[in-house]
Amino acid sequence: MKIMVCPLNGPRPVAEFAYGGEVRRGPDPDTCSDAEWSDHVFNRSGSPGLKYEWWCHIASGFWFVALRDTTRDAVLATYRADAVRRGLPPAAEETATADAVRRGLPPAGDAT
Amino acid sequence: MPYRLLRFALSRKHPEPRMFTRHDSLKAGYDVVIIGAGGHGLAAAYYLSRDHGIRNVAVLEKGYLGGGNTGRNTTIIRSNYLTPEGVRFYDESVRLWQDLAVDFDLNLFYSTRGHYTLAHTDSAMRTMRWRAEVNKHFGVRSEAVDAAFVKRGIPSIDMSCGGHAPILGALFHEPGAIARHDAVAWGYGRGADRRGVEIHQQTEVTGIRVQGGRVVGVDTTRGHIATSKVLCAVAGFTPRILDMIGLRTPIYVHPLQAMVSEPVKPWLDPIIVSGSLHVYVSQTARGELVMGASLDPYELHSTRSTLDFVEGLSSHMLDLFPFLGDVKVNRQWAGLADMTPDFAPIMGVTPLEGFYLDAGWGTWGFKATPVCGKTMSHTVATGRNHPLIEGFSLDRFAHYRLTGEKGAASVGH
Amino acid sequence: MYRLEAPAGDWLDRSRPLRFAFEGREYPGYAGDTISSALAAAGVPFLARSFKYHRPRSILSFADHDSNTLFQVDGVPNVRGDVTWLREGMRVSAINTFGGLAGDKARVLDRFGRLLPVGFYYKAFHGRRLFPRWERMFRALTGLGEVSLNAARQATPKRHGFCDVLVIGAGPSGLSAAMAAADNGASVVLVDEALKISGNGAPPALLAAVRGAASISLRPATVAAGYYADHCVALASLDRLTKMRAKAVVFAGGAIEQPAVFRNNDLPGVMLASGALRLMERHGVAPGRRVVVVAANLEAYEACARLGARGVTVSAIVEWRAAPENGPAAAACIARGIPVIQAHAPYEAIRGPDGTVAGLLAVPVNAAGGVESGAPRRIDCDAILMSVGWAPAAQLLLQAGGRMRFSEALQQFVPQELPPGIFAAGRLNGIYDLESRLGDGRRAGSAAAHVGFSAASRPDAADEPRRPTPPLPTVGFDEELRVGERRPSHPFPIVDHPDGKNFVDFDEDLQVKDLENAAQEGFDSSELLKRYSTVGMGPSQGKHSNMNALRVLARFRGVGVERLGLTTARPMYHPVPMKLLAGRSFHPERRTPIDAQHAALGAVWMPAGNWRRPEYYAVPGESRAESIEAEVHAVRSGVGLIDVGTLGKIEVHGPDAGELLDRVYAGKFSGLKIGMTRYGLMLDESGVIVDDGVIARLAAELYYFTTTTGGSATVFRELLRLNALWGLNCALVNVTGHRAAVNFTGPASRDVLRALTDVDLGDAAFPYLAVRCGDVAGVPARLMRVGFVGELGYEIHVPAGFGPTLWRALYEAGRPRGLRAFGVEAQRVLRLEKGHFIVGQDTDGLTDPFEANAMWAVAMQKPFFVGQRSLKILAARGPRQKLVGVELAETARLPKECHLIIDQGQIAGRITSIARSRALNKSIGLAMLSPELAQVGRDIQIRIEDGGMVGGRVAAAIFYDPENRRQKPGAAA
Amino acid sequence: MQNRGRLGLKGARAQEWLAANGVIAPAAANSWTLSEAGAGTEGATDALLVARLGTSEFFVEGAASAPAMVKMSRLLDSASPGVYPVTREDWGFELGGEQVHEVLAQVCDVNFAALRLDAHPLVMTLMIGVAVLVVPLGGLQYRMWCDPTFGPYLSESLGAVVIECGGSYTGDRG
Repeated sequence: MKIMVCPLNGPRPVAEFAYGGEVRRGPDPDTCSDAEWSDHVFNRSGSPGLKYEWWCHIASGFWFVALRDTTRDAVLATYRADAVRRGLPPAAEETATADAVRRGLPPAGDAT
Repeated sequence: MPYRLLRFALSRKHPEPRMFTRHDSLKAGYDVVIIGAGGHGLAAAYYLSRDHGIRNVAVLEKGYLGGGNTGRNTTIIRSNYLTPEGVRFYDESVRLWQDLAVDFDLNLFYSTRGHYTLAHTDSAMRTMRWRAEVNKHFGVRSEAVDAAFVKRGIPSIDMSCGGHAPILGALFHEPGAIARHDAVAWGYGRGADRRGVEIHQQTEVTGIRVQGGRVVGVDTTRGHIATSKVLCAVAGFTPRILDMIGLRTPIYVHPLQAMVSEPVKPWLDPIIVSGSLHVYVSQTARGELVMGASLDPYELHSTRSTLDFVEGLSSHMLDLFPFLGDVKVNRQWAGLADMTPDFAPIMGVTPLEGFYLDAGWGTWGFKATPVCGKTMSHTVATGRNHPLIEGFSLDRFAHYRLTGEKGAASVGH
Repeated sequence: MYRLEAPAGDWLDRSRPLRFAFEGREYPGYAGDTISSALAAAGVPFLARSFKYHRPRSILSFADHDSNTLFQVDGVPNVRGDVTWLREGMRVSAINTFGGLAGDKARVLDRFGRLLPVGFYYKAFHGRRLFPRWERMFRALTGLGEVSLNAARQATPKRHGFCDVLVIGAGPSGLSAAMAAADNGASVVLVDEALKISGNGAPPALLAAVRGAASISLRPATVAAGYYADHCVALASLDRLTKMRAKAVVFAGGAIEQPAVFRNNDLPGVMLASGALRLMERHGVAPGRRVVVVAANLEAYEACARLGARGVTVSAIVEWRAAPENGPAAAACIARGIPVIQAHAPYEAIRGPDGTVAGLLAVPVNAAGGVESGAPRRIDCDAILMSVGWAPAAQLLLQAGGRMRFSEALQQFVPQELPPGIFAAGRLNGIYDLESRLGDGRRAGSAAAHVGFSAASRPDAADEPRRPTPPLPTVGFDEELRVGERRPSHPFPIVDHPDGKNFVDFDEDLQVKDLENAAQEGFDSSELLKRYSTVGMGPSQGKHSNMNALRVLARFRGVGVERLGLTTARPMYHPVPMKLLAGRSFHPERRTPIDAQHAALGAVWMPAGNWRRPEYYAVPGESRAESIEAEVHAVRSGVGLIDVGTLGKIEVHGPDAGELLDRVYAGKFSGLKIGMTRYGLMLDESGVIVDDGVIARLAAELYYFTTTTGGSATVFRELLRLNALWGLNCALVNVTGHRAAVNFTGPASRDVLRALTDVDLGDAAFPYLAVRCGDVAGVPARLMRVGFVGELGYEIHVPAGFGPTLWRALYEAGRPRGLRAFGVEAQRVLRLEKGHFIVGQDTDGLTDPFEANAMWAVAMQKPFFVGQRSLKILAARGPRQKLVGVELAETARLPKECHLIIDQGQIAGRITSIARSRALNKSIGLAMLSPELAQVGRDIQIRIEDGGMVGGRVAAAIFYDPENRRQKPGAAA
Repeated sequence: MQNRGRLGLKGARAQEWLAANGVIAPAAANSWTLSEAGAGTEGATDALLVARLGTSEFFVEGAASAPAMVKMSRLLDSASPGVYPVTREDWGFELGGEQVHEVLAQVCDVNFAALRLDAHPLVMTLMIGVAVLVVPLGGLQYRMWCDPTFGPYLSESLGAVVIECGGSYTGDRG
């Protein structure tokens, strides 16, 4: 079975994880138009490619972010959840890799 | 033996003509370009040429004819939906299905077998009753039946499901049927081909040209085509096409897997679906058990197979039919499903003039093939949504007017 | 075929004779026989009928690679006779016959062959009225073995396995690969589908070394059934499935011998040479007394030598080629005086009186391989062995993402590009001579041993972003080295015949012209050809047919095979029984801490997710309805006790706890007074109601709240995600399973409870909706004064271990006041009388708070909460339905939940909950109704099953105690 | 393991709090130690097993009578800011013996045989569908815990596998 590497628990079969969908930043609800908001609520970027996604290791309740190529089902990098607040690099393999190498990963902060 | 088979015996040479003409090159332009030579695209081409007199049509297929979800689904046909728009739409489809073989002069093995959606909880039983009542209201033969009825209909089933999920009853849908999926694409393809439609396999669309807010052409791996009308019927690949014109939709893609057993002598007549156990199964005319389950749990654009799928499905199959332990799984495969937030398709006109959408088919597109051809050909020909698909238009999301099929969410494929 | 004298038959134990029955007749065999070998030895002329024409068939590959030898054995269908050990007393019969193998009535179909060309069934039988009749006939004719509907469920010990290097195939290359990997320090698992590992011509010393190696686990009778992501391979053995996770995989599955295609090449007695050798050397069964070998490669001559060694005479070799290799093997054959008829192709196998092969017609072929118009030569024989070519067993390699290309020199597909950690060796690699196969195995094995899991899977590497390792270079053998002098496969081992019956696919009874006709009809790509003709779709999945079918298609299209490409390879390699895939089938079940007490009280269970809950408690002499009514009555008149332990129970600690709740619930909780509770409504981003519960504030920085039973896991997980996303200073704890909870409710509840606790229950000290902590029956408890069922009541939460103590104490203390334990059904009636909706029953997947009349639980003025922005849009859109109360005048016919409300012939809504209320002495319900009808007092019509209409009236949703007096100070029995 | 007391705590200052109570928590995430802090009259058997779940959550198990356990459980309810008590009513098992890895291989997809025991790893994983906490004590001995409401299912299912593998099953030990 597909192996997913959890930043906390290490490599585990993907069945140990819950998929949380793509990491998405919505518009400011106070200032955006109804159209912008409904676009955020319902529309998705459904094409294959590199995507930041939420994943949760079920047994430990640990949420993290994986950069995954949804064409090959290949996980290119994983990040602790607070990386989302600190701003993830553009979802292109090179930048993601380079950037994460430079920063290293966010310090341990138990998401649970 | 029907006489028509004699011609095979009487002629030394095989008397059958090609079903599909091979076209060596694309024309400079077509009245309509249909992307995707699956059941839906070919059906639209068929009805465009037959009912609307539009024959200067190209169907573009990046792979081979019927090679997508048309050839990968588990061929279940039913109309036991939950919402009025859903029931009307699929009921029309079932009506069309029944005459299709004769229209095509091609045997589709359209076989009415009866369809049980098993209920293992009282809340599921409630949903079955809801669906049955809505179906009956529109004249569709469905009934919420009790456990005894199920046992009579499927004597071999383990009503306790191994003690894990006792069967309380079911939604019994008499018109539920299966068909030879590939033949549907071939029938529509041949019919369209004979009316002058060009089917181009191994021809991938690489871009869509837009000028002044309307479609003017299509770029392909075999050259450019001028056209003012494009129908996108590529379930599983829809977002890739929509990216070409920057049209955003709620569609996301998950794989749907299935498996088939070795042929065994027919013992299972009806189609069985269990939402709680995530199983649906029917036995084909070849004697194979065709089995499916729920969607893969995360987005993926590859048709790879997984082991946990066959493990889980086999386990649940044995809960229903414990005696199948020695029956062997012969093959597993997967298709890509366009999913939508309300489990209903996205069809009809779009904000881009001349661009028409037949998408969001989730896991239930096969049964809709004929009615999609009918309604989409009408929509493309007239430029206005066919009444039957009003409820499925893309703008329903912007207006928070989703369809209610969400309520019936289960693996009732 | 006949049994050779002892000692022939390496696997046989002639000291242990066995008896078994085939088609009702008894036969002898030996321990060490398989079903097929015993039948062959017994001289049974044919073993099966073919799928379509019901032609007699016998052994072809003797390797579980064809469907000629599927049997019904002791009630089990489609048993692979080639690879199933013979057992004493086995009852074996042929499958898919009508009236037995010999007298099979369906054999008449063979004569109608011309009427039944490829896809004939698409061309007829589809008259709308006629089809059902034809279909009945088809369904009778199709299928192979028969399922016995009374077979018992079998659980098997499925397991995970782990190794450094998995080697698939224990031939020369596989054995040397395993040895090399082990020598390089790898833990190795070596599997082979053969019942016994015999080395397939590998040096005995190598086999011995592998057997002796501590770090190699050698597993015979084990099929590598499928390759799955990240080097997980499904290994199917007789009794179990092993999910083997390897760091590297070496595919050494070798090549599958391919049949020559000529008229009647399916007659019993026509076999693959490799199969005949297996049959002879392992089981001491000679293919015949006058054997003809059809040759197009060196293996043919090696086969003759091995036949000779066991005293089987080869009466002629029909050599397809004009200029075969002159190897020592060929020389030996000539030396032994075997006539070699060169440049001749098999044209037709002649059927003898007993239906088996009696001779071969051979025709001369020209240099180009075309059939010359010379007179065919007849050679009498009782067996024809085909040795004309091979196809790689590449299915798993392809599943693993390997790419193959067609090698003209080899006339075989060979690996072109292999993914990381995947290796190929031996004949699969196009390498045929023994020394090179051993060398190739060593190369692959040591390379595999040096592959660790990629960084991707080292836990310590989790923090480094990972890139996929680039594919390894293609296999390090150049074409000529691969081939050497050998030409192992004939480029076109296919001979046309005007009368056909030259089979390409034995499973599906497909002849050359069937494939050509399919192509002519437009199915001229490999995938379309497969789908239309069904070539390769039978039980053997094209192991003998795909290659020749490609050649036929290539000739038809006038292109090279390389232009067509292979069809997609998918698991399973060999079919795998569902019992192995299912394993033990575990079904996780949850029990509340008080489960045993319910059982003791006669609980009738109902499933609730993976919990079980008492639907009601059966009391002798009471009907279900009476029991439920009595339970309801107890709550209304005295006191009742229900286990609510399945509710989700969550704690949130910390300075930002209130802020978190304000954001995830629609109501406002940061301002909630310590010691108070408040109802909470949870929405999704689109404003739809997804869950609800009661939130209690226990301390400034501690909230304790409940979720619905079904929602507990998902709600908790989503809160964890949001908390991680927002980075608030608070922590969530899921105590759902760690706390027991009951609702102790009814007018007498307070009086009874007083005796059990030192908590001041007075209205002033403990008002409605307050929460208190204290001991109850000596157990540290949290008490919440809630009114879900509309009576004075206390929800009491204690650590799980104390659940039973609490329950017993409350139960005993309450008995004098008429206490009854009540179940889910009674609770539904009670809350319905109170007009409380149940999320998921009275609401659906699209219901918003406007539609559910729940805006009182929404604090729109808050700066933010999930769903808030969408509610602003929904407010403008207006409700599409309204949740209303319904009262029914009539009591005779009670509609059911989800019966429809009909207005002017249209669906106007549905009943979501309904019950007869004894307290109110009428039938009441909730309904989702179109807004224009949703005014109190409005008459409605409800359609019930039989289509009849029942009248009702829209009512205020709160039926019982609308002023909530039961909760006011002083209210008590 | 009836006689065992269990407690849990989490929060930024949980580790300090343990230290203040004389309990040395493991330094690494997902690891465990035996702390002598609990050692009382009954000697080493009283040692506290201190597990670090993730980074800032802790799970402590020891003899219910161990002074440290008694003291901490009392103090925890009124713990200081940044220290949050976690109710632990887990169902506990011990699994051990020659066949232990065969049993584990049939119920879980973690390769326990390959764990580096010197690092005192703690494994949070799914076992036949249930979230479990597993501590390899070494010498083919494992201690594990799960949500008590899954306890009966998990112990009965494991028991069946154990017995089939030739072992013995001593019934519920929550």
